Amino acid sequence: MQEPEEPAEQTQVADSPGPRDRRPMDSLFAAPPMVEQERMVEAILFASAEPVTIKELGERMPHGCDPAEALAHLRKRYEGRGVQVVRVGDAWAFRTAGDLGYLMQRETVEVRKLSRAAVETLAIIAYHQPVTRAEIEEIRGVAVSRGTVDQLIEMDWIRFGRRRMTPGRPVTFVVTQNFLDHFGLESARDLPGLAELRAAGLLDNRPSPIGGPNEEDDADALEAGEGQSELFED
Amino acid sequence: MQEPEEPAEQTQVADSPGPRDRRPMDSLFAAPPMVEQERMVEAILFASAEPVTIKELGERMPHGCDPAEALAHLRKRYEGRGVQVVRVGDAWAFRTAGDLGYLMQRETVEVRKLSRAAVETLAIIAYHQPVTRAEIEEIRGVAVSRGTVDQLIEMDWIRFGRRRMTPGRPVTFVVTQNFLDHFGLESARDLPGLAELRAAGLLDNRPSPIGGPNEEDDADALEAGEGQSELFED
Amino acid sequence: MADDEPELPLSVADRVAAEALVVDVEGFEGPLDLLLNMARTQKVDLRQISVLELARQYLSFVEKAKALRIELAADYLVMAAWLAFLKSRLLLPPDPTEEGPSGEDLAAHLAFQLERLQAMREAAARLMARDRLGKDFFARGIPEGMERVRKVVYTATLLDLMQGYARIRTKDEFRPFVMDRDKVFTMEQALERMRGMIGFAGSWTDISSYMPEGWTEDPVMWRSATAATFAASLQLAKEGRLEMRQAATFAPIELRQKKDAGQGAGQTSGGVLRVAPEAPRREGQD
Repeated sequence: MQEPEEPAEQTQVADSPGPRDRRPMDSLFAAPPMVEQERMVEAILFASAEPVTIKELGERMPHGCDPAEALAHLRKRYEGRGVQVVRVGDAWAFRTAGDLGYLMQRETVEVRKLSRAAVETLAIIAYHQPVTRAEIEEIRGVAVSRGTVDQLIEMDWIRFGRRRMTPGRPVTFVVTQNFLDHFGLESARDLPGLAELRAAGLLDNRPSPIGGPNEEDDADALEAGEGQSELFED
Repeated sequence: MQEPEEPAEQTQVADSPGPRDRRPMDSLFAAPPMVEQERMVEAILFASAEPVTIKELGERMPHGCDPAEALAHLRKRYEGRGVQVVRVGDAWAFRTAGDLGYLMQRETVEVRKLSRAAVETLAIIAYHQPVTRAEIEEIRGVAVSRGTVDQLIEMDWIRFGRRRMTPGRPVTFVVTQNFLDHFGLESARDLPGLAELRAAGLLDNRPSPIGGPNEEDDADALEAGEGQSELFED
Repeated sequence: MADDEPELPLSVADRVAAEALVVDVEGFEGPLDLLLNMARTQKVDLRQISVLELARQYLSFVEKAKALRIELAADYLVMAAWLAFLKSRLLLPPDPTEEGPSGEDLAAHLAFQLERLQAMREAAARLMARDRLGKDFFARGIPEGMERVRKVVYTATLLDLMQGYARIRTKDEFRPFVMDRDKVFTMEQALERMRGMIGFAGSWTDISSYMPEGWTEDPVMWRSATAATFAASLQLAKEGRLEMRQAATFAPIELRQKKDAGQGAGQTSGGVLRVAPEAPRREGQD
């Protein structure tokens, strides 16, 4: 019985060329033609159930490729087709066209029904992100249960964002790429009615004039004014 | 990422009309245009967790559709694309185009030191080329495993030289240009002799009890000089 | 129940609503939720609701709940107190000497909170009504996962190569470094050897005749054997087994068995060591 860490000799596989060897282009040569790059992006996006970022595409494609341009071509090619190239945050994925959902009953994934508290909390996080727990509670006027947040995190719809630079450095919540994917949103900017809500001032975290029922949140609320606007900075 | 959401509980979402309600065509009406049928097949094949038969396609598409024809169109459309509509048994599925398979592989490169057996074999070939396997074994005093030679060939550090014009016409090994490049040598003749190694402090300076390995080495070098010239002929 | 509210005549619908509230207090997610629900009964844009009216509604709700001995959570009561305060602010003419926000400011903020909560609920509903992944649109059913290919790259340096070659060509000398013991004659070995031989040394003999065979050619071995033999001699002299003498500096050292040796430890002091006073140990050192 030999140790598995036996010398290189035996372990070396000699009978199949490494995958790289089949790669048609070498980095020394010019990048593949755009049509070919488009095929590559097509293959990669098709293969993955998860959205893939431009960066990831670039890492997987031969050197010198322009995944962004190839993607733009691909997107155009699939316009109006049964599957679409959709943007999910800063990533891309193939998804079936929304109007054909009725054909896919068999594939329907049953989504756990969320409680009203969870749905509202999710919406508040999406529209006000990054948002602290205290801010969520101020908006809903009721304490947010631990279970609600846990459930949303577990579903990978929300995650922790940066800490707020206010006393106590409270943690903030933001929505995830998976959230965008699930709801077919290109970005959090595309949330339905976001512009109207902002125009109506309903996304402002207006500080309560002293003595409001939620005074403990004032500190946060003041600073939170930036709210969703932060989203547009980065 | 759908998996985590699907847990038991009471599930089915209630907040939108049942999928059937959105079915645009009723069996009473004419079948959708072929382009539309093609979209349907595209979406179904894409979303299905396993290959789909024509029969299943027919069952899922509106009444009056011709899934076989739609599939034929779709196949044609994907010809030469990054993904292909392929037949799996009597069913159909999307698959990555064969030539792009390498994109689906993520390589983890692990750098390992060449085994001692391989280093020694390589060294003998470099110093004595062209050299037969029997000669290598004689010099090393142990049998040379097939794996070692294969490994060195695969690394493109050695290759077959001319056959020796002796009984059995044994094949010889020589080092490659790639070998010279890797080790930064102009030619195999530039390999230092033992005396030089010792002078450079690269070897233990202990005197040898039996004879001088140095002289022996020089003799080799002399004899090898002529052998190695073969390297540059072809 | 609603009829003991003379100053605020309620419509039938309002009364039904109010009753429903009392019965169904558990169904509300806190005071703000309840207030929002009450505000809706005003059937106006939330921006135009009468906060005063709302405060009255809420306070009467709390009164009724108390009358019905329904336990209200603390925050319902905190809200009631705050609304009572707000109501007084709104009803009394503003006192110019008083600090702090006016009743109108407070009322406006409450209206804002209600409007915002309402907006978030609508947004949530719109969100949940969107086409959703796995329900209305779908990801690839047979994802082709990334295959992990482990590629091992072997490497060697020129030094490895040369050392490898040297290893073969100098197979006999090339070995891992260990302390060389084969040219060392230990004192234990010397003692053992001399214990066996000393019994036969009746007369003075040169110490060199006790040197082990084969250890006199190689200078390294010779040095080691000499030192060990000399040290062993000293040990035996100390034990009273032999006598040593040296005629002069650098003169040969001679040994002989001590006559009454072998009588055990009691004799230790009987050992005789006669040496020249100056540097006797030179012999052994070298």
